[in-house]
Amino acid sequence: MSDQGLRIEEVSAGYSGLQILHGISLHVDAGELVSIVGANGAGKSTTLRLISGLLRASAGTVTYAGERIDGRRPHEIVRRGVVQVSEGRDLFGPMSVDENLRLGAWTVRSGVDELLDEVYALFPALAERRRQAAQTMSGGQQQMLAIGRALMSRPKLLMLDEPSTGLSPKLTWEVLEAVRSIRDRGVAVLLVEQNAAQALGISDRAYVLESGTIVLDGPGSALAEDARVRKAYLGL
Amino acid sequence: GCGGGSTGTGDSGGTIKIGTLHPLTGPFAGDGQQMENGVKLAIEDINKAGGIKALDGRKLELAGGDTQGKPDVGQSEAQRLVTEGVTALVGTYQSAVSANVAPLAERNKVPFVIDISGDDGILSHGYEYAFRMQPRNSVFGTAGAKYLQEISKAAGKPLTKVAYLHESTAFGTGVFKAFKAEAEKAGITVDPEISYDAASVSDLTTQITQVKASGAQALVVTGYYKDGVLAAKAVSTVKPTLDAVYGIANGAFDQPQFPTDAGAASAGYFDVNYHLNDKSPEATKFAQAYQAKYGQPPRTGAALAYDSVRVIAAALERSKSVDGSKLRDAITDTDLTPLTLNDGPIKFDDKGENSTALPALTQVVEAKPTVVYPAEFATAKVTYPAAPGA
Amino acid sequence: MTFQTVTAPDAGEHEGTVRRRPSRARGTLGVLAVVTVVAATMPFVLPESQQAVAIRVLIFALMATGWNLMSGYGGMFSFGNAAYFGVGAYADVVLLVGFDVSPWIAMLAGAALAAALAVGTGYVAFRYKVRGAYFALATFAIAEMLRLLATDTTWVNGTIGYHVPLLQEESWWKFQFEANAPEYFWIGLALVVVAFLAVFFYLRSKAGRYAVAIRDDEDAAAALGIPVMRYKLTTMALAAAITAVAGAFYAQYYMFVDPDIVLGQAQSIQAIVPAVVGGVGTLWGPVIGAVIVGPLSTVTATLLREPPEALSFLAGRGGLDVVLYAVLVIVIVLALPKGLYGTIRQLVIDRWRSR
Amino acid sequence: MSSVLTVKGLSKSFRGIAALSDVDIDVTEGTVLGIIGPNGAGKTTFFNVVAGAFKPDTGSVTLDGKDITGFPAHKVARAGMTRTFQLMRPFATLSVLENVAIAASVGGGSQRAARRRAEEVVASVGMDEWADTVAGTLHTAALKRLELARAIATRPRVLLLDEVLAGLVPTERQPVLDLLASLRDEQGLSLVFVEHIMAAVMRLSDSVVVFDRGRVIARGAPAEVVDDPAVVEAYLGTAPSTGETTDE
Amino acid sequence: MSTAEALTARWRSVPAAPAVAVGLVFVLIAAALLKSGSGTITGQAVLTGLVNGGVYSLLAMGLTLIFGVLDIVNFAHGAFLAVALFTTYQFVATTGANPYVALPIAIAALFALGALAQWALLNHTMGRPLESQLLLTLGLSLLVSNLLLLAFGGDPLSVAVAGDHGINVLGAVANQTRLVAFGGALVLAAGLYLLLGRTRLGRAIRAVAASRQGAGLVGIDVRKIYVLTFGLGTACAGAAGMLIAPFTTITPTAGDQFNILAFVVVVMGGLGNVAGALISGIIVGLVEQLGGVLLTGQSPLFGVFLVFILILVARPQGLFGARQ
Ligand SMILES: Nc1ncnc2c1ncn2[C@@H]1O[C@H](COP(=O)(O)OP(=O)(O)OP(=O)(O)O)[C@@H](O)[C@H]1O
Ligand SMILES: Nc1ncnc2c1ncn2[C@@H]1O[C@H](COP(=O)(O)OP(=O)(O)OP(=O)(O)O)[C@@H](O)[C@H]1O
Ligand SMILES: [Mg+2]
Ligand SMILES: [Mg+2]
Repeated sequence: MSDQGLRIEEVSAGYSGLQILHGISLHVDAGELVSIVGANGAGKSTTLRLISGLLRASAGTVTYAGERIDGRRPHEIVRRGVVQVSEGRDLFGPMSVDENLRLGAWTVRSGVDELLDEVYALFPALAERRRQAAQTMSGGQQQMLAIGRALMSRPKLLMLDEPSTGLSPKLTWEVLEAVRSIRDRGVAVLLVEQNAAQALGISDRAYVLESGTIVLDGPGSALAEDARVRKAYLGL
Repeated sequence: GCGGGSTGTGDSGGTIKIGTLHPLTGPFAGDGQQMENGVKLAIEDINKAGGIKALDGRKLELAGGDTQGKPDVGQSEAQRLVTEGVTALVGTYQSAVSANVAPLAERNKVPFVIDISGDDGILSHGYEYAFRMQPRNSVFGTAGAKYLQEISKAAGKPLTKVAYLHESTAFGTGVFKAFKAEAEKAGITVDPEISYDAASVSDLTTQITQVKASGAQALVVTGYYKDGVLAAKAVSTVKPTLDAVYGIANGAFDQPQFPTDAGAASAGYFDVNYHLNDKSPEATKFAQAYQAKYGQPPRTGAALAYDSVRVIAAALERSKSVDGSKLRDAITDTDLTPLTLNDGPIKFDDKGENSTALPALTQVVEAKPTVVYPAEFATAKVTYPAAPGA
Repeated sequence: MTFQTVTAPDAGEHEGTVRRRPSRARGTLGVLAVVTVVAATMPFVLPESQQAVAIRVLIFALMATGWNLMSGYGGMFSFGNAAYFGVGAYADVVLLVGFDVSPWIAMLAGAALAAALAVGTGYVAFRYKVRGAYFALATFAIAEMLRLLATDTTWVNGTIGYHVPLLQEESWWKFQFEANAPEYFWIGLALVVVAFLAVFFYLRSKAGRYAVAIRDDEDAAAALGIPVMRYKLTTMALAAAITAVAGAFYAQYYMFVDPDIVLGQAQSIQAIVPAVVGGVGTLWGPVIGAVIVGPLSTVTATLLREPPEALSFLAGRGGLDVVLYAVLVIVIVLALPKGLYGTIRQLVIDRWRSR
Repeated sequence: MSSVLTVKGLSKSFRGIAALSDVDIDVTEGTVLGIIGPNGAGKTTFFNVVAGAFKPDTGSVTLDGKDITGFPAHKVARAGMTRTFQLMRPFATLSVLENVAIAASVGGGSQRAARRRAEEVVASVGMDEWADTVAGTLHTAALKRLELARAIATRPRVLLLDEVLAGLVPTERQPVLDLLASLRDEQGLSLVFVEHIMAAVMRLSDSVVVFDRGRVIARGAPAEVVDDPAVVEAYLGTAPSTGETTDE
Repeated sequence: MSTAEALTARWRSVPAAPAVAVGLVFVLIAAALLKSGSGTITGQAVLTGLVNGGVYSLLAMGLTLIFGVLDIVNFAHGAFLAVALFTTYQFVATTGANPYVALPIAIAALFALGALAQWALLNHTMGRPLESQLLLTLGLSLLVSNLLLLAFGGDPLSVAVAGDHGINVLGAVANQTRLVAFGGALVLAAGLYLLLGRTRLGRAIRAVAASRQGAGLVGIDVRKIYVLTFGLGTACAGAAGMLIAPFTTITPTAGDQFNILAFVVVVMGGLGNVAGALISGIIVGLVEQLGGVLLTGQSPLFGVFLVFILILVARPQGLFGARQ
């Protein structure tokens, strides 16, 4: 069961001689929605970048479906079904919505049109703007496009880095709803969110990251009740 | 300051270093390497013949420098060679480089024999240590005008109007001005004058069309190899009606590979240039030795470099000293028959110019540039008119 | 209105940051003094045949310092510093040969002229938002236009150029000494030191700090009230002046100036190479880079003047030394991502940090 | 009370598409104006035009009775209005203190004085421990504070804040809100801030303006505005609430 | 982001730029007519300008691709051109065949060379500032041209196309070989345009140009695309080299003279814009020739640089570049 999913063991990593993550371990099983919460600068994005191959671990192992993926380059990891929506979104700015989405299906050779229809069904706002260049869209639409693009590769594990930042309350809802429905289709999700309360509310399990170390983990609802978490991250 | 003056004299034993400065890399590497080979060959020949006899048979040794065709590099290399104790310098091909090396030689009191560099200005500063083997640009221009007028007259088709195409730096402009002055004296109008930038030019069709439209009877061209070939190709494309295409100090029209590169249309092209004396047995011997050693025929540049070393060696025999000022004095007394066409033995005037340097007129005959004028050096007859492509 | 310091559930949080010590002026100036004194002995230490190389190092250092100020600190990537270099060189010879002005005064005039040129062209470029690669190529085009202009202008002797007339005796006022005299080296060294100090103090001044801020983020700087245009131009002007001084020194040392030599693209490239090799955006980078790049071509040429046995079939074919030079340049770029000084400094910082 | 910033009939379009049309806004001295609106409504564009990054197509901007319409960015800042950026834009190679010192020195005065003021401001935003840290390596929360510190250091009369809270975990938001309140209450600064975190908008704003498609669709006291059906429809949404929409 | 941007840019927002350019060319033609007083000369200048401009475009297209996608100012492009010239020469010298037979060989050889350079050298400097790659390509250019010097010597060489002759085009003449090169430029431009716009590889290239990280995150092997793009750009130099070989003097430094003009063309056309490179190349060719008629004695390049600066002032992002 667990060797179907993602498993990080004792991983350390950082930037040019500066260690950020200190031997963290976590796992995401197939079909699970798992969140990572933590203060700004705790290393949440660093963890995701590490999994998606944008950053190399200095120690420890990352395995997916029983296979080592640390040290692999991003496109190889995407081919295994592990796809990240990054904090900066990394859209293809001058290209149209349609082209962005089709590029999302780079590793998928058949059934692209059906996938496209699915994504447009999920985000009708995108369907209205098929021809619009990504860079001329507003923040929220760009966020939807980034998620849609990731879905185009039929991910088995989707990683989202702060998908709701900068979105209007209405869109925040829509995005988190979408995340939940993605999980409901059997895609595992690893979610990083500032809105810890909301994130924990929809998560199966969650980890708390502090200064590059995992200090707590458990079911989302249980953590949401945890006094320390409530004080430190929910502002309660 | 310190030092400077004590160098160059060397000690009494060991070899005598001859410093060379040529563009061994960069766009002019082909010519530079030929000239370097000429120096090597000369040193070999002199050493084989027993070195400098007046100095107990001391041998010559080459101290090579690569100017890369850049004046400042040339000067740094010259400075290095001088401080390494060379007795004399030979070089440099490009006028700007020679102009940069000449004052350095002057300040260090090291004789500098310029094999090739045509710009009149180089020796106009009263330098005492610089000498030049080749005819300078104005000599080319004047001789060019004279020869052209003479051969056209002799053929019964005297010229009244010629077009002039030249590259736009001091070289092309200098030759052009001298030509124009002389031509106008002989009643020839020079019009149009068209200049181009040799470094960037990639086509001369428009310019040749201007020549065609002008109704000039002959086209005179001064430039380098690449643009010379471009001019020839443009002439064969545009087909202007001309009695002659006539190079002066042209880098292409007298070159052995020019007929190959420019094609059949190059037949009959003239060029006024320095040239190996094909009638001299020494020159023939030199050409054979060069061919044997380096696998290609020598260009005149190689012969000028060869002769430059001979000039220095002969002066060493006379000065019996490697001291710069004594050697310099000895060089002023040079009296040496060169491998190139000359109006008698090499003699330097008070400016250091080779006063007997004589441009020859070549014409492409049977796909080979051949000396056709002045008559005493000619190995073939002048064909005039020689309409291009005819 | 003070924040309680938040974020920190436990200590050790600041481990995850890069710290920057306020740079200590005394340290840098002390090092500079020592380096200068050591360098000043070079004329006595170096073999005479290497003096020309030493001068080349100084000229490289000046040019690279100017380029580095503009491109490294100012973020305005220039590919046309030959323009300023040439203006400096031409101002020198035109005033000296044409009007018998002392080269020292001509040097100042050239610096002023180059600064004016920089301000003029910079104003137009920035006014019309020419940036990045477009700006680099625009500077290049301006340098080329100056070269072509000089080539075609008989007033500055066209392609013939200028000779600095030889004097009978040495003269400080006329900036002429015996060939290979140590004075050339010392004057060059002094100019490098002055340029270094100029950059050093400029960077510590308000204007210099604004310039660096503008490089990092122009819009953010403007939003704080910094007149972006003014400080970009100030930086360019100072860089141009330094480059022009290099040009004037070049003219006095080599005694010959023509359009291709001082305004050609080779000079623009020569301004960049030492800075990149030494470390862009660092004070010492250009100087260290010049010390490496200056002798490099001479070293390779000497090494291969007599090709080794295995390569003797190449004898008489030029180019091997340049091949080696090129390989070395490539290796340096690959091995030292931030230039020599930048890379070493990075290593030191990393070590210091990991303690 | 007098108005410190008055914007009249402001319009701006990009390639024929209107990002702002005919916007009127008035900021009373010493108060906080909140701007909300859907993504792409034109909020950032409004800041860009008012603060001089773009020139308006039509309309006027008056600061403290002075017409600053079309002023370039640095003149707007010198006139007393400073903005922050939605995406943080530090001087990445400089330390936090240097970043702030540069801002502090803009008005004039010696570098030493600027540095002293920078130290004060850095301390006031709770960043003194980070003073020597290179800004390019800071994380989101620190960058947001730096952005704020730099703006404060210029001694503005009006601050334009673009989503200073976005990306901050809830615990980090509180001190920033406290600071903003104290700027208004203790220093009499006027603030205009764009924010999607409604709890903050409700808490801090004296009045609120709602943008949609480049137009102002509602304005008034915070409580009135959030009940406006048009605002709910366009911005707040009526998604099934788990009660946690607005944290705290 | 420029290649993608350029190709995706909405054309209706750009018509002012070509209009200005075309207007400029017409003014120049009129001036040349007045100055020379001869329709033949002006006609010849226009034809030569067009045809030469095609050559500049040929080179610039490869450069603009590399510049637009990889952000590399490739100074070795001229040296690569020289490699193509020598490849053609060597092929003709050994087989005696028609030089055009060497076209696929030159393209393949240069593709391999470019791909190798990117894979072995430049890939290791990606993400570093502009000057790093600039210096690397500068070193590469020195290396390549001096290796050629070692191998072939510095003497000029040539290849001839049998029966090359002038062809009359409305009273002006141009050599067959030059017209073929011009045609080659058009074909190459069309080919690149289709490749970038219509193929899977082209989409990947544009994606990498738009966002490297984004491309990696959708599963594109970014480094492979770098290698392919550099290879493609260099293959353009291969095609260019073969096509111009019949009318160029072949030396190790033969490419250098085109380098700078090619950069001017690239920037004028907008970084990464293939169609822009084609049109700008032709404008540069025309300005050079007409300028030569207008400013006799002046270097025609002066006019080219002047026009370049004017265009930058009017459109800082190049004639056909999209605004940032
Ligand atoms: N490129 C970088 N170079 C140096 N340090 C970095 C770099 N990127 C991030 N850091 C540092 O690494 C630490 C962790 O950053 P990370 O982005 O993983 O945090 P996070 O938990 O995602 O926080 P948030 O996104 O809320 O800022 C921070 O202290 C940050 O300053
Ligand atoms: N430089 C520009 N060029 C073209 N369109 C632009 C430009 N800047 C903004 N826009 C467009 O103007 C509209 C308003 O954008 P703006 O950034 O002001 O929205 P916003 O209200 O700040 O949204 P968000 O809450 O997502 O930040 C958007 O449709 C955007 O695409
Ligand atoms: Mg993060
Ligand atoms: Mg916004």
